[in-house]
Amino acid sequence: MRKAAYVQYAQAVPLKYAIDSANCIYFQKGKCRACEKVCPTKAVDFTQKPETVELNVGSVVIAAGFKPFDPSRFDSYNYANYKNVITSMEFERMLSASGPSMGHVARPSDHKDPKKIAWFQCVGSRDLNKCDNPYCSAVCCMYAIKEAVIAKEHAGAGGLDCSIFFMDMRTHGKDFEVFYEGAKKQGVRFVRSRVHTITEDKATKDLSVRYVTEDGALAEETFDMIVLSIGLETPPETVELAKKLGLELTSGRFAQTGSFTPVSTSREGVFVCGAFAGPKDIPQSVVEASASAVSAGQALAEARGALTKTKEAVPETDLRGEPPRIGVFVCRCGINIAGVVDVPSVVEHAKTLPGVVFATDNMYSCSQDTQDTMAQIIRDNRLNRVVVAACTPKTHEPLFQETLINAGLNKYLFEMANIRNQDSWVHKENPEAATQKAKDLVRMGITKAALIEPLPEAELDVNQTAMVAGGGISGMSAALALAGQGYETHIVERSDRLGGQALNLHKTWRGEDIQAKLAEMVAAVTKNPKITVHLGTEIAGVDGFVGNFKSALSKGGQTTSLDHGVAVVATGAGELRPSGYAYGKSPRIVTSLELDKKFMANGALVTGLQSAVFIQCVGSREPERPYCSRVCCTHSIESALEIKRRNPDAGVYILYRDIRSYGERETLYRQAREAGVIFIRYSVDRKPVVEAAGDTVGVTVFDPILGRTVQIGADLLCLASAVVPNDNTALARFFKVPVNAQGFFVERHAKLGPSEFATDGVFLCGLAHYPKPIDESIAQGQAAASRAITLLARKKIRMNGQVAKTNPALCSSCGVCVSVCPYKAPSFTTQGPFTGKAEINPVLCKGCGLCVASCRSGAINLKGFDTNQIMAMLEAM
Amino acid sequence: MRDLKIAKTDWAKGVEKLFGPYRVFGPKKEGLFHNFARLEKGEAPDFSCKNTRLSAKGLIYPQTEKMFEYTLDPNKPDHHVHKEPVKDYSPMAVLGIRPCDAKAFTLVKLNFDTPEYKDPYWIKNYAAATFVGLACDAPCHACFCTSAGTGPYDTAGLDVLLADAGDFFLAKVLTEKGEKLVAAAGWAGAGDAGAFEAKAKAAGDKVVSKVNTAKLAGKVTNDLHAAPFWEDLAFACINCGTCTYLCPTCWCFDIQDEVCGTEGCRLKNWDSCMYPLFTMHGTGHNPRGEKAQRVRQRFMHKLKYFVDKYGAGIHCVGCGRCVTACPVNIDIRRVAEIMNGYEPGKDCAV
Amino acid sequence: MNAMTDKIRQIARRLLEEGKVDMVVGFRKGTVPMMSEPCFIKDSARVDALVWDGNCGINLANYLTRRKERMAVVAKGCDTRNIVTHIIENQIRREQVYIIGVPCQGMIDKRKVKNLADGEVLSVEEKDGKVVVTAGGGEKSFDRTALLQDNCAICHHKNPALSDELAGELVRENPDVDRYEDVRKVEAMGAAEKWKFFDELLSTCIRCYACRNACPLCYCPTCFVDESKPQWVGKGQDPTDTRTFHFLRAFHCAGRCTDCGSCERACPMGIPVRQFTKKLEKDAKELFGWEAGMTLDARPPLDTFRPDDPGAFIK
Amino acid sequence: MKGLLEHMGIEPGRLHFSWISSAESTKFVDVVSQVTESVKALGPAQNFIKREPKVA
Repeated sequence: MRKAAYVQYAQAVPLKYAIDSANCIYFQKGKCRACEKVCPTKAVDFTQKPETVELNVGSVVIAAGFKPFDPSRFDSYNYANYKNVITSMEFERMLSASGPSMGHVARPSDHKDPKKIAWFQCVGSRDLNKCDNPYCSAVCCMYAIKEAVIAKEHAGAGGLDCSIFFMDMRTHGKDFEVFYEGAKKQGVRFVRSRVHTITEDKATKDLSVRYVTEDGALAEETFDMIVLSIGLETPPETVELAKKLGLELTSGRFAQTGSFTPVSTSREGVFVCGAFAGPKDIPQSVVEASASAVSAGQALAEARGALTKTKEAVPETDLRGEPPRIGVFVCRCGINIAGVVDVPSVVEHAKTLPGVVFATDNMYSCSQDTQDTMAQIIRDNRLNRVVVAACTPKTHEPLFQETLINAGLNKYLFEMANIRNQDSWVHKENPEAATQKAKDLVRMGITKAALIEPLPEAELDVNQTAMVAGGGISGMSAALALAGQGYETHIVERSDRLGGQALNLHKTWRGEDIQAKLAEMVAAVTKNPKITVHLGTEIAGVDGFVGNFKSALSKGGQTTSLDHGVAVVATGAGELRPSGYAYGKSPRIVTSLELDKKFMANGALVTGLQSAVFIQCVGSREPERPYCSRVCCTHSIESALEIKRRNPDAGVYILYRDIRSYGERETLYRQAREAGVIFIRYSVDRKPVVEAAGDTVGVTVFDPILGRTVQIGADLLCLASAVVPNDNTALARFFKVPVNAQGFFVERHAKLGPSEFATDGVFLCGLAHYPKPIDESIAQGQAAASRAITLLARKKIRMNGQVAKTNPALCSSCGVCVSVCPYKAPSFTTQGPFTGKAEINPVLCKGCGLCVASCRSGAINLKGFDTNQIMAMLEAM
Repeated sequence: MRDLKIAKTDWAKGVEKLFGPYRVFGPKKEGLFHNFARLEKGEAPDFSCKNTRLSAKGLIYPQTEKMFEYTLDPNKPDHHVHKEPVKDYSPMAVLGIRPCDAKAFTLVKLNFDTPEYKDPYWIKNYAAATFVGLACDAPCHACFCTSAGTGPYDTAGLDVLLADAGDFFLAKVLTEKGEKLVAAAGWAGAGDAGAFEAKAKAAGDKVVSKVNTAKLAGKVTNDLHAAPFWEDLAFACINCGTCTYLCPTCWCFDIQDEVCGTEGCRLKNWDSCMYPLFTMHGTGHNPRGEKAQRVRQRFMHKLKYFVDKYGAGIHCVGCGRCVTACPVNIDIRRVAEIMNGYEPGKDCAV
Repeated sequence: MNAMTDKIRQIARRLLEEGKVDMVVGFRKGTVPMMSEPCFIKDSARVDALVWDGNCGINLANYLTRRKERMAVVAKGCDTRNIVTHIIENQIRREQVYIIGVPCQGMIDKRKVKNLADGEVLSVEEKDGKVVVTAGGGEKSFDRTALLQDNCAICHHKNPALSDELAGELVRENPDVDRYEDVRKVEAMGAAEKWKFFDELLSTCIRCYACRNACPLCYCPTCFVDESKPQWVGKGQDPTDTRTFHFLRAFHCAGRCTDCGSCERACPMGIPVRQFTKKLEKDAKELFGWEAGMTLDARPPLDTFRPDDPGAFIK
Repeated sequence: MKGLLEHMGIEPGRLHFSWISSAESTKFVDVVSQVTESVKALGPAQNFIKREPKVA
């Protein structure tokens, strides 16, 4: 039970308390209001009443999320009865540094350090017997591995035995497979078995489980703790909401969407994203969030800006000739800082320092009322430099800079000292040293602040044109989204046809006809007056930067130039040409895409098939390609079902390592089994053997359940071959974006920035990012467009003022800066008294500091990080 | 003034006795070259070199000298107090200084000990020193002391002058300080003034390098300043400080503060007119921004401004150090000849 | 009169008479033994002042910067490599210089001569691979090779890397010479031993900056040692500051040093200052396969970044 | 830089270079602890510390 006054979680931004009326004495019994009396900022207002607000909107986005599955109804796991059986969510809280046990893992029954923990997968997922959740929750395998690894690392030398009991290990996300392999190396044990019952030792509270090992033997093992890897489900309120809105739901009670309209519900104008559109992890949720935003916005494009209020700009104060008047605000951050650091003494220390004319502490510096107060203080005391000692500039600097702007100061007259993340959080056990460190950090900040200067920001027109590299499904959906919002868009496609890999595909897992849908999409693209398609064209070079790119397009030896403000990279991937499994030795051995072509052509091979074998993970999850290709399991199952549909008596075998039919694709897997498709698992060190003999293909595989080798004579062998990225090195160089070891592009942030690059103005979607099915490719295409539009909509962008600047008097014209700069920002002055000396174009400069470091003559400074400022900070230390 | 004769055995014994009443300095080989160094008891000054690489200037006027120090650390009792560093001004005996270097001190004194301005550090050090000179019987080929107002047996600036005469030294005790030192060493044997003079005459004749400087005083300063030969004379110069640092008469210094945390001090360092920063203004303007201007300044100062200001001859004692050590062979003798012979309008051979 | 001097004068005369250049930068005879003075000639009537001998060790690339004239320069192997570096680093324009390339037999180390001579050196004559030294104590003859500067003895780029005209026949290079015996010796020492080695090396340094100023690579308008805000390094005689100066100077020369020996030649205290720069010269060779000043087409390795740069030090 | 410092007699282990991305917190901790250990093992630096300017 939480306290009546609570914060959602320790790092919530903004970090604000709320009152839980269910636990509040005042709300329950009508008396108390103690909090109102003690609150120093008078933030508690008991007169607030629930209000109904009516909004008139053009589109609706539903991001209702999920509810963790409640396992208490499972008798066999005794979650409700045994203290040491906990859910993964509870374990997650235990691991959290700000959680109830401060990151320490302890057994709930006796608070002892556990020595042996087991995770049970698929609790409330892939289960129609004990619950009504037929789907795979898609995230539990990965989070269980993560929890096991972190717990193991946390336990350190003491040692912790971690076992994960699973059916199929589903690490189909980007870089997940590598993590899985790493966990095995770190000693996490993976047991392929579904456990049925847990029994508790009444005395020790240890937990005993009985399970069947892979070779069929019965085993019994005791654990200190058991973590139930609970699944995701749509809460009844959301189901209720969906009903109210008239939205169709899937069998798993998720919003019904289409593969080609991945964020559109059955009702026009209502969009969906996140786990309500099917269980999924963070990156995919973020992708859908962006995609739903752009889809929702499409209908509203014409109304854009109609309801926005223009903020009144406060004129900037001219500080020339004024000595520094520094204001210092030391944040208590509730108890986050004040609980460790003696904040008043830090304030007192600040007051003694030169240049400081005002110093105070704030309960929460980031709260809106404090912001207003700060602006007032700045004006009243004519402060011209502001130091905030609080948390990290990464999250809060923009906020405080905004306050400066509101107070009429240039936003760069600001310096932040991180006395929370880098002090109170890490020196909890030593408050005295932490206070001393806070003083040091504040003093350094003040010393630097005295030397900082207002910086101008270069303003730049954004060319409101987009270029999309790649005319596949994701590229086209990005282009359609961009054009739908009214932006001129150019698709550059290397081949002479739009469609990309989708041209090779037969049906989606939902059974949609891909070619028909693709044709609609191509027609929509070609018809759209805002979209120009450049077929048979390659990108030969890219110049410029966000807002003003200039790309050289080469077509048939002729090069033209395209000016654009943003670029979306959707260059796709291809299918690995398998080596081994007798591929190429018989026309009956084909890859997944080749099989789809045959389906589409209704060729001789696929009519009258008596037996077919699929081999999964051909080239994927191998040392040279240590990733899961994500699409192949579902694809093979769909193809197997297609064969069954054409001939229900055909013998169809899928030889797999783990079936990864994540999310609601699991239902397809079930259908296949019901239809009689035979699934035989093989292990990576005992791969099936293929022999192409005459008109049939012989496949030999060891069946671990039967415990013996099985020989299958097949009319068709389909190899589920890996998705391999195209050679992206040239494009990566043109846009200065990274490519990972496997050749896929590396996004800005694996979780929070999946559809954009760290390079401003360049976005990413589709197979070039990672293997993914059509619905996810389209969603990401829309997401990339959505991110791009946030830039295009601005018309003008302001460049960071913290750029490098040369002092021509010190410059020796050696040209090192010109040669090292990755952004071509430095050049030699061609006129005036400093002809021949280097100068830096502030628009091109990213403030990376490379030139500053490489200048032998010390002629370059990074504004905001001037040598004198850094030296002053060092001196103050 | 009196003459002494000191047997080399007595010399060594006498030097031994000086340790105690005096801090003893003398030539000592360090690396490739001899330089003046503080000697430990038992160490004898090494008279085998023609002259030290660096002049004896640094004994009285160190390359780096602390002027004051302070601490801002509130935990120290003397914080925020401007403190004079503790220095040793006890008597020092400088053995084996050549007459040119001793003469140089008399020129430097014109700057550091004037009625208006007194440099306390220099004056105290100078007052502490007793100079025992060693006359030059074999002057170097680059030496031109006789053209620079001194000579291999010049006594200016010295307290005692020794002349090597094989098994013994002939000596002249020149001052009160000299008497004290001789007494402390216990040297007493009667000398031979005649023999001393004869050696002096012979040595003077051995100085083969002659430079004409007589007409410098009569030149018009602005003519020399505007003379066309400077670019040529300065061309080879790389603006290092070798000539000024090796010179016994160069006296320019630079004041620098060094701070480390709460501790700080002010230092007086040798400076050189050859350095671009020598005359750099706070505004960034440099009146002597060009190499030729700096080279001209050095020679004009030594050979014209000084001559005019003090009437004490040129600001040079002809020790020849800059001539031999200059990495690019800028030769003050050649410059002096050119300046001395310069007539505006007439072509001058450079 | 040697043939090289003769040829240099001829070329200089021709260039000046034809008006191809405004001045010729070369050496003239010095006023003391073993000294040749860098000089310029603008008048063809005066070309006979030019000489070439074993005392022209100062790197003339140093004299070409910040000048407006069209210049011809007499340049030996290392000088030309520094001219190349100057062109790359925008200190001179290629079309501004006419390089009279001198295939070089190495420069004479005056300190070696002084050490071997009997008394004060009065004159030194070079003839047919021999050097005749007349000193106070009499005349001695030496093999020229025994008197070479250390850097010349291990030189493997004696011939010009870039020239417009040669003043003599190309000489045989010695590509197999072991250039880094001394560096390896230091590398093999323990940390304390290394520290002591350099401490002793620097004990006589007077911070006159002759090494820096003789170096063609040092052309910054304000050197870091002269900078007072921030004061990167103390200006006094503190050994830490002296060491900082020497090693930072060396670092600024990393990948650019041609081991021309000008610094060492200029040092009035006879400190083997090449010991600082040579380690980095060796590293540039071993890590990047780079020798400074051999081509106009590439910048020194530390001026550029390539993803495949060696990064063994990053762990 | 590392090479030169070590060449002049600074003990190896006092200067360390690592590529650590902002996501590699574990590596950061490992590297910092490792460097701290190696520096502690070397003890306080004796060289390249300016104590008092050598002055007269």
